Amino acid sequence: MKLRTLMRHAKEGAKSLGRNGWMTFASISAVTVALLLVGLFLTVMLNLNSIASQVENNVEVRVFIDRTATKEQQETLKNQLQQLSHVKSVTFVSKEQGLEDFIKSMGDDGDVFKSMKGKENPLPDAFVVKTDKPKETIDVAKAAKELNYVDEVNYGRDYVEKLFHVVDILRNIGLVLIVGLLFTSIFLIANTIKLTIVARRREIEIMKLVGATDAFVRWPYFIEGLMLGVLGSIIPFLLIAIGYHQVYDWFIGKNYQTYLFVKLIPYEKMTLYLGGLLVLLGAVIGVWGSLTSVRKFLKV
Amino acid sequence: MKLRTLMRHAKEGAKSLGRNGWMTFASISAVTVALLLVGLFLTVMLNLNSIASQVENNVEVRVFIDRTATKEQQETLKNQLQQLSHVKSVTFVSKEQGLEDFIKSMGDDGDVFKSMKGKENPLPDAFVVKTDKPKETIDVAKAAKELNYVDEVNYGRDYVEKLFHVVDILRNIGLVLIVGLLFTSIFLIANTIKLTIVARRREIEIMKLVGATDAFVRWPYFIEGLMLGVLGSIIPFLLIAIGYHQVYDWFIGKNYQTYLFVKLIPYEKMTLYLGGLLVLLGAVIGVWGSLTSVRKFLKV
Amino acid sequence: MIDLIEMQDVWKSYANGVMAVNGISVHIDKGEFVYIVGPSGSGKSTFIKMMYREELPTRGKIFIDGTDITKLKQKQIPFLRRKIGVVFQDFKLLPKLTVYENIAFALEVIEENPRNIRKKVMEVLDLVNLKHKARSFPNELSGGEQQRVSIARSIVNNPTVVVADEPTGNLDPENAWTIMEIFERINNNGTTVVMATHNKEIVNRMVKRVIAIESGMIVRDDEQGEYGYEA
Amino acid sequence: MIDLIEMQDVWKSYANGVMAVNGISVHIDKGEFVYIVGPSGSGKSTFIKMMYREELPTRGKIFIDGTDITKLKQKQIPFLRRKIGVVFQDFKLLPKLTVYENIAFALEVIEENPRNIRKKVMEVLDLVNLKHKARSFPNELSGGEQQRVSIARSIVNNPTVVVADEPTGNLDPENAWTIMEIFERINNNGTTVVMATHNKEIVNRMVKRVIAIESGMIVRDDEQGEYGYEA
Ligand SMILES: Nc1ncnc2c1ncn2[C@@H]1O[C@H](COP(=O)(O)OP(=O)(O)OP(=O)(O)O)[C@@H](O)[C@H]1O
Ligand SMILES: Nc1ncnc2c1ncn2[C@@H]1O[C@H](COP(=O)(O)OP(=O)(O)OP(=O)(O)O)[C@@H](O)[C@H]1O
Ligand SMILES: [Mg+2]
Ligand SMILES: [Mg+2]
Repeated sequence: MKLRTLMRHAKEGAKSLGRNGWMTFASISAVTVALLLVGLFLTVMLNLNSIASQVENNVEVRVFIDRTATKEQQETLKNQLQQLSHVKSVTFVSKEQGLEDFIKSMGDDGDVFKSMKGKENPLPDAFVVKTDKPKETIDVAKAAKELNYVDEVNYGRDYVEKLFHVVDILRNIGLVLIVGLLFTSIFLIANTIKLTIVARRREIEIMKLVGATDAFVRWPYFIEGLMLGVLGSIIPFLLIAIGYHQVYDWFIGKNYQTYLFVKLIPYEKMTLYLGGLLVLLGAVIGVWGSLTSVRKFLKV
Repeated sequence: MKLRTLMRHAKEGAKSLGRNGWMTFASISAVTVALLLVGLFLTVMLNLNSIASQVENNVEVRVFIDRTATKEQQETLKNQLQQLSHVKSVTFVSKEQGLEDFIKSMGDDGDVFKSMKGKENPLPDAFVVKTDKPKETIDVAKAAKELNYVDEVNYGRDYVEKLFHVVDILRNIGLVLIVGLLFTSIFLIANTIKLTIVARRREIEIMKLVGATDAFVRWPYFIEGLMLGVLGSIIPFLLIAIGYHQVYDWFIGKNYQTYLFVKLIPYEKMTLYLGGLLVLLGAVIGVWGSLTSVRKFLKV
Repeated sequence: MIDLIEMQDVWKSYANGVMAVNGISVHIDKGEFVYIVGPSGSGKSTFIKMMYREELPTRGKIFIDGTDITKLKQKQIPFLRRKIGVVFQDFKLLPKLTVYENIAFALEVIEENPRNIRKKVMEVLDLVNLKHKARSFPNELSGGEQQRVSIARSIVNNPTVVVADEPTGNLDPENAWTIMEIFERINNNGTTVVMATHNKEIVNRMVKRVIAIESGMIVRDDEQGEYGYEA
Repeated sequence: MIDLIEMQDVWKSYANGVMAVNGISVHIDKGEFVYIVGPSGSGKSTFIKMMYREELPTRGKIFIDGTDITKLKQKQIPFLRRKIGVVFQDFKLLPKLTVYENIAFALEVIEENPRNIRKKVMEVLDLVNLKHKARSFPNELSGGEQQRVSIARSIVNNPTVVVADEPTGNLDPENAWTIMEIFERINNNGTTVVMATHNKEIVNRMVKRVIAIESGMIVRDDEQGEYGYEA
C-alpha cells in the first residue's frame, strides 16, 4: 500500500470519528466505563492478592526442643532442620524469649500471662523455622516432628490450614470475577462498536459497490477502532491512577502499613502496568470489535 | 387508549423484537452479560458481608475477676456488668474452664500449655460479656475496667480493632465496587439499547410524518424495552441460581459451615431476592433505555 | 370556494444557509388540483414539506383549513398530518414492515377499526396494482413499486389533501397514467391534490392549474396552465 | 466490433421466490448506447445489477470484456466494478461524506494521485451544474441534485461502461437533457452506455438501440428503436 493511501485512511478514520458524533461518544464511553471497571477490580484484586501473600509469608514452624537435650544435641537438631527441603532459615528462640514473644503476640490479652514469667514458664526452648514457600510449612512441620529431641511442633495448624483454605477460596473467587469481568467488558465493548458499525452497513455496501476493495474499506475502520479504544482507556487510567494515589497515601498516612503488617503494591509499579494494560486492552478490543463487525458487511 | 390499541402495541413490540433479529440479540445479550456480572458480585458481596457480621458477632469481652473477691462481690460485679448499656449477656467462666477454652482455642498449639492445668493455672475466674452490637465491645470493655474487683479486661483489643478496621475497609470497597458496577451496567445496557434504536431513527421519523402521535410511537418501544430487559435477566438468574446451589452444597458438603464457623446465606432466600432484583433491574433499565432513546427522535 | 391552503410571504432558509424558498404567497382552494413545476433544486419539495410541518418556514404564515400551522404545538402536529396524505419523493417506507403493514400503519395511527383496515388496504393496493406484493418488504421491491406503495399509503385514509412529490418519477408511462387517474378520481370526490412533477407530458395532457417555482419564488401561476417555468 | 457485455441465458430469482429475470441472452458491443425500457417491476434494475455483481444470477453466464463475472472470486469483484460506472436508481450516496468527497471516493479507491482528484471532481461537478453544492451533505440536497451527484460519480473515473438506472427520473427536462448530452459525449468518446429509463421523450428523440423487457424477458430489441414494450 502506498504511504499516501495509508495517510488517506488515517485521515478518513479520524474524520469519521468526528462525523459520527454521538455514536463515537457511545463507543468511547462504553470502552471507558468497561475499562474503568476492569481497572478498578484489577487494582483491588492485585492488592488483595499481594496482601494475602504477605500474610501467608508470616507463617512459621515452631519446633520445641526436648528439655533433656544437651547443647550438642540441639546443634544436631538445628543441622537436621536446616537440611530439610524447603527450609529457608532456622533461628534459636530461648524459652524466656518465647514467652515474651507469646505475650506480645497476644497484645493486651497477654497481660494475664505475665505471671508465668520466671520459673513458672511452661514453654521449652524452640527453633523457629521459616520455609521458602508458605505451603511447605505443613510438610516441614511433619518432617520436623520425626526428628530426635523434638518435644512438640507447632505451626498453628488450624490457623494455617484455615488461612490457606480461605486465601485459596478468595483467590479463586477473585480470579473468576476478574476473568468474568474481562470477558464481559470485551463483549460489551465489541457489542457496542458492532452496533455503531451496523448503523453504517449501508455505507460499507456503497463503498464496495463503487469499487473499493475489502482492505480499502477496512483500513479507516481499523484506525477508528484503534482510536476509540485508546481514547476510551485514557479516562479510566487517569481516574484509577489518581484514585490509587489517594488510597495509597491515605493507607500510609494512617500507618496501616505497620499496623496491619501489610503493604500495598507500590504506586509507580501499579500505575505503570495498569496504564499499559488498559491502553493495550482498549486498543485490541477496539480494533478487534471494529474489524469483526465490518467483515460481515464486506460480502457485497 | 382503547384496549384494541394496547393490544396492537404489544403485538408490534413483540414483532419488532423478532424482525430486528440480531439487534435484539445484541441488546438482550448486553442485558444478560451485565446482569450476570451484577448478580455474581451481589451474591459474593452479600455473602462476604454476612460472613463478616458473623465473625464480628463472635467478639466478646472477658472480664477477669480479682482473686480476692468474695462470692457476693462477684455477684455485685455481675449485676453492674449487666447494667452497662449494650450488654446482651454475662456468663461466669471458672478459671479451669477458662484454661480449657484457651487451650482449645489454640488448637494444636495449645498442647504446650497443658502443663499449666491444676494449680499452675495462671488464669483467674472471669465473666464473658457479649454486647448487642459488635462495635460496642470497645466501650463496654472500657466501662468494665472501671468497676471494682476487676483484675483485667480482655477483648482482644488489637485483634478486634484490626478486625473492625479491615471489615470496614472491605465493606467500603465492596460497596464502591457494587455501586460502580451497577451504574456501569445500567449505562452499558442503556447505551446498547440506545444504539439499536438510533439505527431505527428513520423509522421513528417516518411514523411521525405519517401522523403518529408520540405516545403511539412510544408504546411498542416501551413493550420492546420491557421484554428485552426481562428476557435478558432470565439467563443470569438461572446461571447464578444454579451456580449458587452448587457452591452452597459444596460448602456444606465440605463442612465449612462448622470448620470456618461461618454460614452462607440460605439458598432459597438468596435466589428469591436475587431473582426479583434481576428481573426488576432488567425491566426498568430496558424500558428506561428504550424510552429515553426514542424521545430524542420524536421531535419531527 | 373556501381557501384550504394559504401561504403568506413564506421564506425558508436551511441550517446550512441555503435559501430554498424566498417569499411565496399562494392560495389553494378546497378541491383544486395543482401542479408544482420548476427546475431541480428550485424549492418544490421545500414548498411541499412546509405544508405538513416536516419543515418550519423561517418567516411567514401557512394556513391549512383556517389554522396557522406554523404556530402548532408539537402535540397537534400529528392531527395536521392525518389530514394530509403525502407521497414522499424518497418514498419513506418503514423498512421493517411489509407493504401491507406499511399502508395499514396509516390507518392504525388514526385507530381505525381493525375490521376495516384489511379491506381498505387491499383496496388501495389493488388500485396501484400491487396486491401481489402485499407481503414483500420495501427492500424487495423495485423503485416504481416502492413509489406506488407510498402513493397507496397517502390515499388510504381519505385525507383532505393529497400532497405528492414527483409521484411518477420512477414509473413507466402506463403506470404513471394509472396513478394520475387515481388522483383525478379522488380529486373529483373533493380531495385537494398538490403535485410536484417534472413530467411535461402529464402536465400538458391532464390540464390543471400550474404553479411554476424558480429559485424559491413563484414565477408563474396559471389556471389551465402547461408545463414550463419561464416567466 | 467486440462484444463488451454478453449474457447467456441468464435467470434470476430472489430469495423470496420472485422470478425477476427469466432467461435473458443479449450482446452489447463496445461503444454502444442502449436503452432498457419496460414497465415498473419488469426486471430492468435486476438486469443492470447483475452486470456489476450487485446481484448474482441464479443461472447463466455473464461476460464482461471476455471474463465470466459469475465466476469471479470475491477479491476480483472490486476491479470489475471500477470498469463500470453506475448511476443507482436510489443514488447510493455516502451520507457522511460531502458531495465532493462522495465523488472523490471513486477516485481514491483506484489510488488516483490526489493532485488529479480535485481537478477531476470539480470538472464533473461542473458538468452536472453542482459546483456550488460541493460542500453539502447528501441529505441537504434536493432529489434531483442527489441524482446528479450519483451521475457525476459514475463518470468521474472514465469507466469502460456507464450503467445508469433511470438517471433522469428526478430531473426536470432541461437538466435531463444536460445529462443526456453528457452521456452522448462520453459515448462518442468510446464509453459504452446502458441506461434503463421510463422517459419516452428522451428515448424517442435521442434515437439509439432499445431493449424492451417485460416480466424478466426481452420482448423487443431494436437498433434505432423507440419507446415501447409491446412486442
Ligand atoms: N435539508 C436541507 N438542508 C439544506 N439545504 C437543503 C435541504 N433540503 C434542500 N436543500 C436545498 O434547498 C434547495 C431546494 O431544494 P428542494 O428539495 O426544495 O428542491 P426541489 O425543487 O424539490 O428539487 P428536485 O426537483 O431536484 O427535487 C436546493 O438548493 C437544496 O440543495
Ligand atoms: N431484493 C429483492 N428481493 C426480492 N424481490 C425483488 C428484489 N428486488 C426486486 N425484486 C422484485 O423483482 C422484480 C423486478 O424488480 P426490478 O427492480 O428489476 O424492476 P424494475 O424493472 O427495475 O422496476 P422499476 O422500473 O420499478 O424500477 C419486481 O417484481 C420486484 O418486486
Ligand atoms: Mg424535490
Ligand atoms: Mg428499477
